[in-house]
Amino acid sequence: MDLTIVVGGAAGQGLRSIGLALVKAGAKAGFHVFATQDYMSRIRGGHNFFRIRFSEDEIFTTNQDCHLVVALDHDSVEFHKNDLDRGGLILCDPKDVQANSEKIFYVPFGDLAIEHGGHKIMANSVALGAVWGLLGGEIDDIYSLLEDTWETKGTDVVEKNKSSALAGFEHAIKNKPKDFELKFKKISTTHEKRLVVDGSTAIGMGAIAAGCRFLSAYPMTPSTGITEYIASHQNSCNIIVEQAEDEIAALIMGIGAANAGARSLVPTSGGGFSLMVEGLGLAGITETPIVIVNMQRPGPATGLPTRTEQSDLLFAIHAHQGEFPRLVMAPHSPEEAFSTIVRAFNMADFYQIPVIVLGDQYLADSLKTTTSFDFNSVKIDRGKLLDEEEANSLGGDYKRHLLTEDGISPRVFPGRSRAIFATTGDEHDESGNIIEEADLRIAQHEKRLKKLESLRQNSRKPLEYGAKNASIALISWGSTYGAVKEAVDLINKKGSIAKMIHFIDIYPLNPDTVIEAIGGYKERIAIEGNATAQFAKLIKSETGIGMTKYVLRYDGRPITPEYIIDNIKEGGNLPW
Amino acid sequence: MDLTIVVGGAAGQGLRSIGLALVKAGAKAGFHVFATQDYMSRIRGGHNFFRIRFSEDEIFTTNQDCHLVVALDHDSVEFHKNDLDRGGLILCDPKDVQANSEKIFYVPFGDLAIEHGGHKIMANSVALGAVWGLLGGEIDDIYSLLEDTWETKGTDVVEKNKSSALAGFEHAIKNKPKDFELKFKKISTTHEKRLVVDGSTAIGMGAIAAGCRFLSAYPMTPSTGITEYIASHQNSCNIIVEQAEDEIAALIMGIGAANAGARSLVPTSGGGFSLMVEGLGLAGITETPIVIVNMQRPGPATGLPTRTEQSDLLFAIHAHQGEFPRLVMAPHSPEEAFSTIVRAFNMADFYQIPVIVLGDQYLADSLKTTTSFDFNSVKIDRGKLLDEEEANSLGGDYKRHLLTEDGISPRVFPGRSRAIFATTGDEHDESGNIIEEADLRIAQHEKRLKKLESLRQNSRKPLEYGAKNASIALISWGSTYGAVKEAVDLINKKGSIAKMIHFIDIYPLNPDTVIEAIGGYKERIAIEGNATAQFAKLIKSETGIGMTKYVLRYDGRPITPEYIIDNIKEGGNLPW
Amino acid sequence: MVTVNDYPLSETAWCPGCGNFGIRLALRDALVELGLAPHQILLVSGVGQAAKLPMYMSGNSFTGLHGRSLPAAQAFKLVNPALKIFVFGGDGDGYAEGGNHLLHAIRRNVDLTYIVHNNQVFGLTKGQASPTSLTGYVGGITPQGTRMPGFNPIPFAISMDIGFVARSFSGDKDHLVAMIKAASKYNGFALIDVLQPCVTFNKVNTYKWYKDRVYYLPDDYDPTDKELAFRKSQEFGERIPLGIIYQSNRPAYTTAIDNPTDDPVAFRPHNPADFTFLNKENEI
Amino acid sequence: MVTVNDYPLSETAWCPGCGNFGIRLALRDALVELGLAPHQILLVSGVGQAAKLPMYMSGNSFTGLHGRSLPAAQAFKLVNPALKIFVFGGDGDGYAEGGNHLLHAIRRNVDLTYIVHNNQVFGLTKGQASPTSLTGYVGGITPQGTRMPGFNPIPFAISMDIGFVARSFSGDKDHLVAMIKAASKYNGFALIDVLQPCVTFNKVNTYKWYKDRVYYLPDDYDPTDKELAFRKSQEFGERIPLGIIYQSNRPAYTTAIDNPTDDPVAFRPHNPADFTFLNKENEI
Ligand SMILES: Cc1ncc(C[n+]2csc(CCOP(=O)(O)OP(=O)(O)O)c2C)c(N)n1
Ligand SMILES: Cc1ncc(C[n+]2csc(CCOP(=O)(O)OP(=O)(O)O)c2C)c(N)n1
Ligand code: SF4
Ligand code: SF4
Ligand SMILES: [Mg+2]
Ligand SMILES: [Mg+2]
Repeated sequence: MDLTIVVGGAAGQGLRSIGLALVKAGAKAGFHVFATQDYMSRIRGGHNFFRIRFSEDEIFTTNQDCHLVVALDHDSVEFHKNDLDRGGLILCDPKDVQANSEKIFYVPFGDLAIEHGGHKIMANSVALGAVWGLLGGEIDDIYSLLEDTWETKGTDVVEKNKSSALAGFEHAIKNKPKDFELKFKKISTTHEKRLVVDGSTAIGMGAIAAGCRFLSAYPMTPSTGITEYIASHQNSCNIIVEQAEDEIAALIMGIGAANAGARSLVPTSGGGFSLMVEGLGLAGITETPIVIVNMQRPGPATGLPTRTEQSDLLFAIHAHQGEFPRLVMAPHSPEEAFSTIVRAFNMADFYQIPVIVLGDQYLADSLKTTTSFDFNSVKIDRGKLLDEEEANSLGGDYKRHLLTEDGISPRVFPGRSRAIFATTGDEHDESGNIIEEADLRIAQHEKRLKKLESLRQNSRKPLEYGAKNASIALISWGSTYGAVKEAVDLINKKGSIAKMIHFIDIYPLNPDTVIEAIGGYKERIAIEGNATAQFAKLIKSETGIGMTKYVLRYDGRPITPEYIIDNIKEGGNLPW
Repeated sequence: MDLTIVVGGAAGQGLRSIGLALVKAGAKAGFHVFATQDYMSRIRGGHNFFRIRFSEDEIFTTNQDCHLVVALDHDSVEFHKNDLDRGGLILCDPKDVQANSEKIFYVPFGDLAIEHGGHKIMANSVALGAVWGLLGGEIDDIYSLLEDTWETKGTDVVEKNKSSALAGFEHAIKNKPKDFELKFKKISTTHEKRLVVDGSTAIGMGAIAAGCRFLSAYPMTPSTGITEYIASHQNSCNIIVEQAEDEIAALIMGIGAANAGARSLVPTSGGGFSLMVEGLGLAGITETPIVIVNMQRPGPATGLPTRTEQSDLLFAIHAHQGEFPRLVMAPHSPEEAFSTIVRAFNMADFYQIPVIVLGDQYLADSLKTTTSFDFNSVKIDRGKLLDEEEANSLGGDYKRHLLTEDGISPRVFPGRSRAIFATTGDEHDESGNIIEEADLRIAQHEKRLKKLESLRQNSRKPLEYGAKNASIALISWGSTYGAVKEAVDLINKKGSIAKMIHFIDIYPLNPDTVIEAIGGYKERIAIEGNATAQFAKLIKSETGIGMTKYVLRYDGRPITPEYIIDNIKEGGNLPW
Repeated sequence: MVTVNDYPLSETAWCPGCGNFGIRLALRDALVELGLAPHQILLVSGVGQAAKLPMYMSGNSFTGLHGRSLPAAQAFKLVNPALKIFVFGGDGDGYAEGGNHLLHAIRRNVDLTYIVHNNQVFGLTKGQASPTSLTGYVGGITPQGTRMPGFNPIPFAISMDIGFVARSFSGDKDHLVAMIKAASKYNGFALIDVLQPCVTFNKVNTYKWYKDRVYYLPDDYDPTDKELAFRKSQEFGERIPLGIIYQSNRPAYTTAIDNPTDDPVAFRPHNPADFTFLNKENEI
Repeated sequence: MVTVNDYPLSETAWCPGCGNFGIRLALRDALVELGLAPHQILLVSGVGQAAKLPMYMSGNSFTGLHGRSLPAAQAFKLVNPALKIFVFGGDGDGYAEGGNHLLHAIRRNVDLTYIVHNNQVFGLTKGQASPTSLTGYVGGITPQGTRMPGFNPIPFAISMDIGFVARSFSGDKDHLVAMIKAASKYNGFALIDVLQPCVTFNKVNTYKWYKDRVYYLPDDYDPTDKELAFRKSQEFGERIPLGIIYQSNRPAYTTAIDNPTDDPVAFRPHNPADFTFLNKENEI
């Protein structure tokens, strides 16, 4: 069973509620669910949609299938009717949509809502019931979902929603076309509790688990979800959340808070990250541990604000004048995002460096079912800290940038002991005084860069998936994971020749591991959500190994398994 | 004849005047002169120095020799006494400096000044004369120089300076140690007029030649010289110079002016460039021709503000979210800077892209003798412009981002015709309306990126110098040119095995040309003023070809021929 | 003659009922009354709902980055003083991200009309508090309400002796037309802070909220009296005055070089050979 | 007890005679009189001659980027309210590059003392005009003189109802000590604009120029009278008033969470397992 429902409509028509309800209903029915959101940069009108995929197996990607469309307006019919798989249907209210197609299945959402729920607002529940009826689902899943959702509003609201859903459910069963064949097979749910989360929420939860104590941000799509999630939990989770006047201030605030002793998180998107470039280097030279999350969207400039892309990779690696160590990671799913953020905080503290986590709109907004996050096994490593006694005994002799074997100096937090903390964005000596002498400069510069080598050694190996003795490697990073994985499956159905090699730790790469992982294939295909194959360039600059083919996407839409299959064509060089 | 004089002292002691006078005197005597300035980030005190090299051949670099030191304070003696070549001397005033060394040659600068010039302020001329006397130069060169310098102050001032110089000159001849052997051989000057200019001035002159009409900047060492040069010529050269409130404004102003129709220049240094990153992408997506000059200094952050480094290369190439075409160039001498800036403006207009010129403190502040700049042969290419008639006939149908074969759309300037100009930092259609459709996005994105391929094809080949059938390639870019050239000579003295391959056009590289240029050598040695061999990384990412050795410098001081020779050691990989 | 037909209104992505529609209409009428044709004007904006206005109007336009409209607009004007420039943006664009540029644009006093669509909220990013949101305003990042006072741009502008500053309301087209015309006629930097209901996100500062509070400055109000203006400008509570609050008529900024409208520096012919004289200064 | 011996004066890179020396001395004396030891304070600064001050003093210090001292300082204070924070920078640092942060720091009102060394010039970069340079000031980028009015931070601050704003003069240590102490005692954001001669570059606004003009606000001056303060604050010509010009005593900014001095949020113990409850919200 692998089934996709699209809910389409204008911004402001409440399609998010229907979408979310369907996701949860699918989860209740025991499926693995994956749902993406496609929305325009406007608040009302336009055409937005939710794509919800139910599967018996765990899935990490949307795909190109489309079995049912819930169309809230006429545009949605037009937009999606050609995507429909054979046998699929478009559900709509005859009062909203007049379309001429045998695929249309009318359900009077509004009228049934008024009749059974007392108000048009219940139309969402009617639609939900109708979908369930069509697919042969169990109304109990819907009931349980509606109870969860409306519990706090009182039993009357719950009951009205239930009646409405039942009306839609029964309408669908009664009227569904004879030849409609799609069918549910409810999966017996495991006892383990599961979650439905999107990437933004998972990142927020990860940051809280990691002991984040300060977040500063200026709103920017698609990173705002992270900020708002944490803001709404600031009291229960001991996090100070500050809305900054601009992104420059946001990062500098984070750097201040981090030097004061608080684990600090700064979420943003590419344009905001651009404004943070100067601050990034300040974190670099002051050896400040800080986590920046850049949720990518298509650039340059304002670009396509609500869409997805993977085009900030080389920028994230090279942002800022001069040279200093940093770590760049790119998780690909909510569960991976949760643990990546924890690791980001630990690595930031261990190495006393800025860590950049690259997500994107696709990761931020895609909902996925997952097992509950395991807060118990989260380990906190705050790195080299002097305890109060050690710090007091040093007093004015404490050296923030002490030269050490591994390049890492013990930290103190100003005002927490008698140790005197001093650092600066100028080149400095061990004590944090501004210097200009060549030898002192070299010593501190090498101290910092030394960490790069250690970071390289500790770089996580890529994930591998697919055929044992494959000759084709699909090389990917970040949010394309699920699509690449399924593409590998599709290829291997016709002969076991393909393997996914997927990177989470992006920079610094360990050339030896990379060569080991990708060196042995006849075909190396870069799969990236950008136009210039940025990760492929990075690999080549580190290993000399080039790709033989490229599957790139840069129209702001996520890469799907089918997109990969369709685009694996001949051709070595990039067109530019 | 290859002779180096160091003038050392505290900031504020007027060592720049003496240094400049010596440079000009050397030029008057017919030598090729190259002079560097080493100064601290402070206004008074500390230790600064001027290194002036006279040579019979044209030179593009400082080196490690030191034949005479003019020490204005005690520190200067300490700093430079060990650098002195055998037979060298330290000139100083016994009232300023009491040192115990047989290398000291006392000249009572102050007393002679008071006696012969009537005021201590004439001490500079005494020093000048003394140096000339020691070296066996002709006093006429000094006289002619003093006449040029003080002409506007009246004959009395000129005469007093002359008498002072003569006093120093005669004192030196009379008292110079018997065994002092250094000697001048005045070169018969050619009839061609020559200039003494530093990189900043040359860039400024180039911009004026190119028809720059707008400059906006926020002061930042070492880029301020360019801004101040142009500011002081704004009236005679028709250039509006605006001091912006910050670097963000500086670049955005430049973008505004450029879209209005003015050739625009934005000089800055790394930290300021960091703040311009967001604006850079705005130029990218709006296809705005603009020239940004980034005069590099050691980073990260404030780093070493008054020193030199080549560490913004990969940053300049990858700055900003998303992807768009740009051109990065790095001239290495005043004469090359003059023509590079002209080319930068022409390329910016031709491709309608931002062009980044990478200089550094070494280029900015080093003075060099050169033939006069040839303004007559400067060619202006403003690219595709509609004339008023064409523009008027289009009116509201004019499309700023018209799709064309070569990706370049004809420009109009708002308000200069009846054509309506519209552009935006959002993704747009041909007319400059915000769009979100995948196909329109792809069309504009590919239109822009197409230029990258053309830029690649037009990328200038590297300069080559050295032995014909060399087995060792020294690969360099930017301001290290002169040092690498002389290092090649030094190597080839012992056997013709080395060649310099020096790049001015840095990005985008043409892989074919690069492979052709560097592919055939047994040893490939990267020579760079940074710690991570950034240009070597770029070459590897474009061609797969790695280096076999690295000579890197990152202490803020310029690379010299001797530094290269001393550091060519075994070892393939970088330490980080 | 310029007529409303020169300014057809195109479809927008704004919410039905949004205060931005009123600003657009007023702008159109003001432009027509000023006799300015689309090719004579330049509309500059940043990013936000307000900043989309140039997309929905005729006329030359440059829609740049969030918060960065003013530096671009000033430079356009400096190099081509013949352009009539109007700048648009939201309260987030102008007073948060763009604060430093506003400060210095007021000081610089380049001849522009800057219209801030002040809906006291970040509209396009879905309802976070903006600098002008009043204390306690609940937005996505401030679920317990903002803890800062709302920024009032008028005393701010007066404190720097702005040449012209007015407040208007998108719900009163005639008033807004009058303000735009007056601002445009002032030769210098003119700021109009326009109260603009965001019907989707700002449920506090609604049409009614504004209507209940706004009043017109009386005819005998003297906008050149700075202290009076400073006092008046601080009213932003139970009562909110509309009109030209302060007018110092400071002379407009000009560059250090003569740059007349009919011979802008940017368009003077250029012959590189003319600059050979520069060699002289550095000759030996 | 804290004594001057806790604050030895180290060698500086300032020019002999620079006004910065006076500020350093006054700061030292104020800290001693306030009984603050070096480990209790945090000196935050940007980049410039003024911003080097923390290098030449004892005490915790964070010397960041040009123009970016305030966001760092505010965050330090928010996560560890026990720190006594003093922020330093030049007029370029604070009023040019850092203008937006100052604007919003005044609104936010985090408890800090911000001392601007106002020498009306960019010192470290060798004499370009700064925002506070008066019209006509000749600097490297403005060889024909700046064409903007000098920025006056005091009315600017008052216009946003700052909690505390004073003007002092580096040539009068006692006055400056008194101002620093008063600013430090005010629980909120306090700005002191200190007139500081740059003997090397600013040949207009010299010691004498300032001495000829400054005078002390009389004892009966009421700094809580906003309109009076606004009027006084604009004097910057023949006469320049020194003292606390305006004091609104607005309550200091605090975060939305309880964050007492003795139990700062930043240092509370953390056990990841305590947050398992977050799963609940997203469970099915
Ligand atoms: C550098 C940058 N930061 C953030 C954003 C996201 N952003 C777009 S519009 C906006 C604020 C919108 O508020 P306002 O300026 O008041 O305009 P409104 O939508 O309310 O008219 C923000 C934060 C951006 N585009 N660029
Ligand atoms: C982003 C950035 N831009 C520019 C500079 C160069 N810079 C250093 S200090 C300074 C201005 C100095 O003036 P001010 O802040 O008034 O301090 P002062 O030296 O006069 O005390 C500038 C422009 C910098 N360090 N960083
Ligand atoms: S969100 Fe608010 S400001 Fe934006 S269009 Fe809708 S009503 Fe207008
Ligand atoms: S340049 Fe001016 S501000 Fe800087 S140290 Fe010298 S006198 Fe002081
Ligand atoms: Mg707004
Ligand atoms: Mg200053």
